[in-house]
Amino acid sequence: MELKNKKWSLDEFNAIRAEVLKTWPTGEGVNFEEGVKYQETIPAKRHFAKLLVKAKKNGETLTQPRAGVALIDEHINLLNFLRTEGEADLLPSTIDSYTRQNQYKEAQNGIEESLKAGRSLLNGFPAVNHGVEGVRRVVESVDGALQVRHGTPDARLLAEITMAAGYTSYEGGGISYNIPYAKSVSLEKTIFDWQYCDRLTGLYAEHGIEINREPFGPLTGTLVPPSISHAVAVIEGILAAEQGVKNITLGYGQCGNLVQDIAAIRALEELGEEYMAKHGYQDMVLTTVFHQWMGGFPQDEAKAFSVISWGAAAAAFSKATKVIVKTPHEALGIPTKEANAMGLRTTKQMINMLKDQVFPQTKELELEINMIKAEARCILDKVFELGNGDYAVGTVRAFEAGVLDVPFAPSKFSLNKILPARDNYGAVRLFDVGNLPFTPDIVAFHQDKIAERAKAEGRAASFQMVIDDIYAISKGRLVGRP
Amino acid sequence: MELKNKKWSLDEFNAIRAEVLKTWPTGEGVNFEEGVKYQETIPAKRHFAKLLVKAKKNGETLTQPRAGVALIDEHINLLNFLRTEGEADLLPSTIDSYTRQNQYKEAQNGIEESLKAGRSLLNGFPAVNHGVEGVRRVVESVDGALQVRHGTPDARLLAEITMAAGYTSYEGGGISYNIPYAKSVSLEKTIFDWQYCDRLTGLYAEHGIEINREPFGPLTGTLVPPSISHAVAVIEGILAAEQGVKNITLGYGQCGNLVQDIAAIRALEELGEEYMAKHGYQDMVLTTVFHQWMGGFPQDEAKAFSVISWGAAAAAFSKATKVIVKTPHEALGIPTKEANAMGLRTTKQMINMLKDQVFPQTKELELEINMIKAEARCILDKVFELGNGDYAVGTVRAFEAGVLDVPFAPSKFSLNKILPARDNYGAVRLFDVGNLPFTPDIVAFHQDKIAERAKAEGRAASFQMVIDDIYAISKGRLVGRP
Amino acid sequence: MTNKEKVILGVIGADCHAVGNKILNHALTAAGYEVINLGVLVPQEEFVNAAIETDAKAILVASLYGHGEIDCRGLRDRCREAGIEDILLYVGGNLVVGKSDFTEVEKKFLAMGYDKVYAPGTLPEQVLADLKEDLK
Amino acid sequence: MTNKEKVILGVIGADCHAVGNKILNHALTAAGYEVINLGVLVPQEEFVNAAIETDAKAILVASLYGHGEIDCRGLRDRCREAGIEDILLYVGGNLVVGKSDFTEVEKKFLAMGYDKVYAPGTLPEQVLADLKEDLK
Repeated sequence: MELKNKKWSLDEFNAIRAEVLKTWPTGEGVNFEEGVKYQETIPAKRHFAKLLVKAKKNGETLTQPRAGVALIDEHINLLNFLRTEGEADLLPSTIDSYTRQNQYKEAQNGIEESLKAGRSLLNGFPAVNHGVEGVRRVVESVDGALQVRHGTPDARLLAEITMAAGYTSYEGGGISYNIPYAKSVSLEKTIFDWQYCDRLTGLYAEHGIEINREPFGPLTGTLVPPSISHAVAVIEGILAAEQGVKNITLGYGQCGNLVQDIAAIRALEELGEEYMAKHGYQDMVLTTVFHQWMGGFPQDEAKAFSVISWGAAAAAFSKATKVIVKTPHEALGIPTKEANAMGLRTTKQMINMLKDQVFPQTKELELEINMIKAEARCILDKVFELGNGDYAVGTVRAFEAGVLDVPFAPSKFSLNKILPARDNYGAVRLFDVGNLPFTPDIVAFHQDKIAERAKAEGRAASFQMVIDDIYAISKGRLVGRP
Repeated sequence: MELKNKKWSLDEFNAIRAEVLKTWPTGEGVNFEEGVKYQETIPAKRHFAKLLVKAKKNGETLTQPRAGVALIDEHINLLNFLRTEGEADLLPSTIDSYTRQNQYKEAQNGIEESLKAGRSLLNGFPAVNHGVEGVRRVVESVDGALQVRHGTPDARLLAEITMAAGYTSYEGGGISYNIPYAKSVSLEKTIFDWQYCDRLTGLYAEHGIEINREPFGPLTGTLVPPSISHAVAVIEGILAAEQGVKNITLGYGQCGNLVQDIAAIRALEELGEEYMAKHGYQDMVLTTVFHQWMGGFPQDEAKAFSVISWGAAAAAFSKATKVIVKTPHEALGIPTKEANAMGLRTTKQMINMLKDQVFPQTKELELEINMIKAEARCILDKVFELGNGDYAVGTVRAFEAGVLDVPFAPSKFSLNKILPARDNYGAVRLFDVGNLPFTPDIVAFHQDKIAERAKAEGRAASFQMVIDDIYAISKGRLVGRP
Repeated sequence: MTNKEKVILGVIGADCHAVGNKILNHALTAAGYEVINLGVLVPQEEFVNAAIETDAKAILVASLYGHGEIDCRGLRDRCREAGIEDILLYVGGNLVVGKSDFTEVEKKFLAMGYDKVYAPGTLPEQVLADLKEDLK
Repeated sequence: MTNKEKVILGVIGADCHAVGNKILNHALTAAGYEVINLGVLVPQEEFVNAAIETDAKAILVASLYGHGEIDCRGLRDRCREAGIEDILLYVGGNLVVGKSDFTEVEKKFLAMGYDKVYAPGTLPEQVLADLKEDLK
């Protein structure tokens, strides 16, 4: 295997596919042609990719929760509850952590223990273990469009099973499901394995089946500057497009400063369109997803509702195509379905109250959009250069060089040299840009912003400032003041 | 009695005072000189007027609930709970509806029935019945600054008792506690009776005791265009200042469109300063209060939290000096203390998350500020003219002529000729300006805005559109689309 | 003179919430009733007197401020004493202080002699439909 | 060579939440401990092996993803078998799926042989204080 950003031949794909389908017994249940036929029967109102296209056209922001439990019937009940009681526009199946590590035996154990305990002992839905037939029971019993949401570095078998079973959207990517979700899996391997998933999606597209793909925007969800996650999102979009994916949703996790958050979604869409056009990927649809606050939440539910509402407001003003919703139990672990539905309804109310309002196009907003785009272009163009014109190769080299660097990543392949902190107005900036290939004026912009805050607080920027920022929201602030 | 906007002589005041104190037995317990001495002992941290001045200086937005129950000990517990569990910065004593109508006998009955029932059968604290001694128990047992909040057309005895008992803020005004709170009490009478309250406050000021006065901003709380409530607020501010009040908080009730709401608070402060200066009232402090959504709430608590959060966000961005907080039980009647505390904490979290953020000064915002000020000036200057240079006299004539007109007012002294509705972006406009003395370009501005919406909805503006707007928020929207 | 059926509308007691009153007035009028709208701050005797004077078929009582329990008690007796014991009595709004189980509230007000009891947030359409049914 | 006391730090099981781990690493180091940070995705045997190799005084286990109940069970036994049965075992995070009564959760994990059990949202200061006390 030689990693290249080049569409796989069908032979290459099929050779690997034979291996993939053998990695767990349920792989035998996958039949691509039959999967295509089944996908053709999914009606538009339950079709994730089509609902996104429609929402984009109408300027709507759709709501989507996270949710998944071990057993099929419970999972069906959970999702239908979120649809009816939570008024969710889009539904997920969040996959359990064992499946994410391809530990299907442990997942099986979790299923059995859950059966015994009478409650889910897994933190998600083990779709691989349930196989095509089991997963289809979900597709057929749930009144809504379904997406697989996970965090799986090697998600090939999961993709085969869930797409054949009728799922019309699949989250993840070779960078975004490695750096925040793995410790020592190489980027070469995960990018390669995700080319598989994209090629599979592309294969469905060749057969007339549009399946939505969504790189995971927020990465570590902790003070990630927009330009970094945007660079990753655009690269993963390009890698997917090269393999034939036609319906892509780029994502971003709320930072908390309203102007920066609105700017981020606008910049993300514009950067996506720009780079897709630049590299000749044109017959596709790009949409955006805004993730409500991914960092630590206040334990108090009343305060959590405020954080959720603020995320909903930013999502609505940014005109993102969809918003991923948090719950008032966020700080306390995996939420009950009731709490999940409450987060959804809080969000829906806010989106509806704001849908007719327009956030003014101000010079502050324009500046943020331009900064994010300029920074992201620095990174993207350097990645392209490092790869000698190949984003896949360039990405591996860029992470080695720290040209791409994600704060607080568990992966040893992220250099972890950059340090983010909030500026005096709560926008996320970098007080150490590490090896990011920024121009001197961009570096100066960040330094000035951090210096302004440090001066206001009468202390130097330090790791303690970062820690203060990480705990700030859960302690009821945005900026972690001393 | 001849109504004039002129400071009462002490003799005039004392003559009426003798009568006022006789209207209920507890009036005998009022001793002004002793009240002044007692007020001198109120520490700064429990002093409403001083806390407002400090908050204004620091650019903070303080939180305040509504709350009141029939019995003293229960009332004390309630307020302390809201202070500790709700983190309220300022505390209220909301007065029951019988006291508001001077039905002290019915209030006494309510106290006795509450004692029997073991729960409050009154919707507020009957301060007159409890007398100076009883009310002082509240002042001494509650760890916070206290304000009387009510809706009492004739609030003279209530003012005497609560100010002597140590309350440092008093809500109401001759217009704002008549038009939305009475049916057939004349404006001459209520303005005169509120001159008494203002003169009393002024008398305390002459003795070195600063007591905050707050005209009731939201009026009927239902689609009131900012310029109308601002005109009333400025007039009541002037009437209070003339009687010697030195610390005034002007109020506004959230309309729901963020730009209009921010503009409204800025315009309110600027108009207040402008007219106070114009008429020579200078040695005083003006602050502002933002009321979270006063209209119908969604019954669902999750959605109610969203409405509360949106009000908190608008309050924070507007930099109002304080915000009056709603509760997740709003649609269901008077809230439990727990729900009240939750509304407060939701609001506090939002204010803290936004305190470092600045809403950009855009041309849209500037336009709204200028429109509100231009409209309010049309009304204010016409009121002054109608009164031959006297705002008190002018106000009575202005309501007769519909120059001042409050939508959905129960009072027969409001002409009820204007009809408000939202424009296509959710801002409150007038589709019928009635007899408001607006210039032709202002009238055209409103007509254009309403026409834009009517066109977008494919229907003519009508009372049905107004009804749709009134129910919209409780049904999960801002604009009541067909 | 019209032959429209007449209904009495008002907000009882020391309550001055006018918005719902104005909307209901509009909706009832649009539906063809002749509405005698007493507005806000209406004592019990005023409801009864208006009903007698106009020969109304129904009294629609609203109470939004939580004192409904005290204010509404005895209205049926007063109607009986005045010789209009069969008149329809509807009541709605925030009838008690505090968030309560509506079934309990409904039971209590039905026992007081009201024919229909409405929860907070009831839309005019519901009242119109009930009125049409009950006046058949 | 330092004479600092050594502690093992890691996120157990299939869990890859790294932020708290990095903060705790920073806080423990700043407080004078030598931290052997195993990072995320750490199996039980790796905790035990690291403790034996470095002669650590404590193992600090985090579990943020709700599988704690399955992942953490048996770690004390494994320590016993490896001859380090007296080592301090702390555990914290979102230990179970769903919002639970923390007292119940604590009881369960204490019964599994952990010396300290931390609720979600515990700050590093608390852990440092306990460690200082327990290592006296």
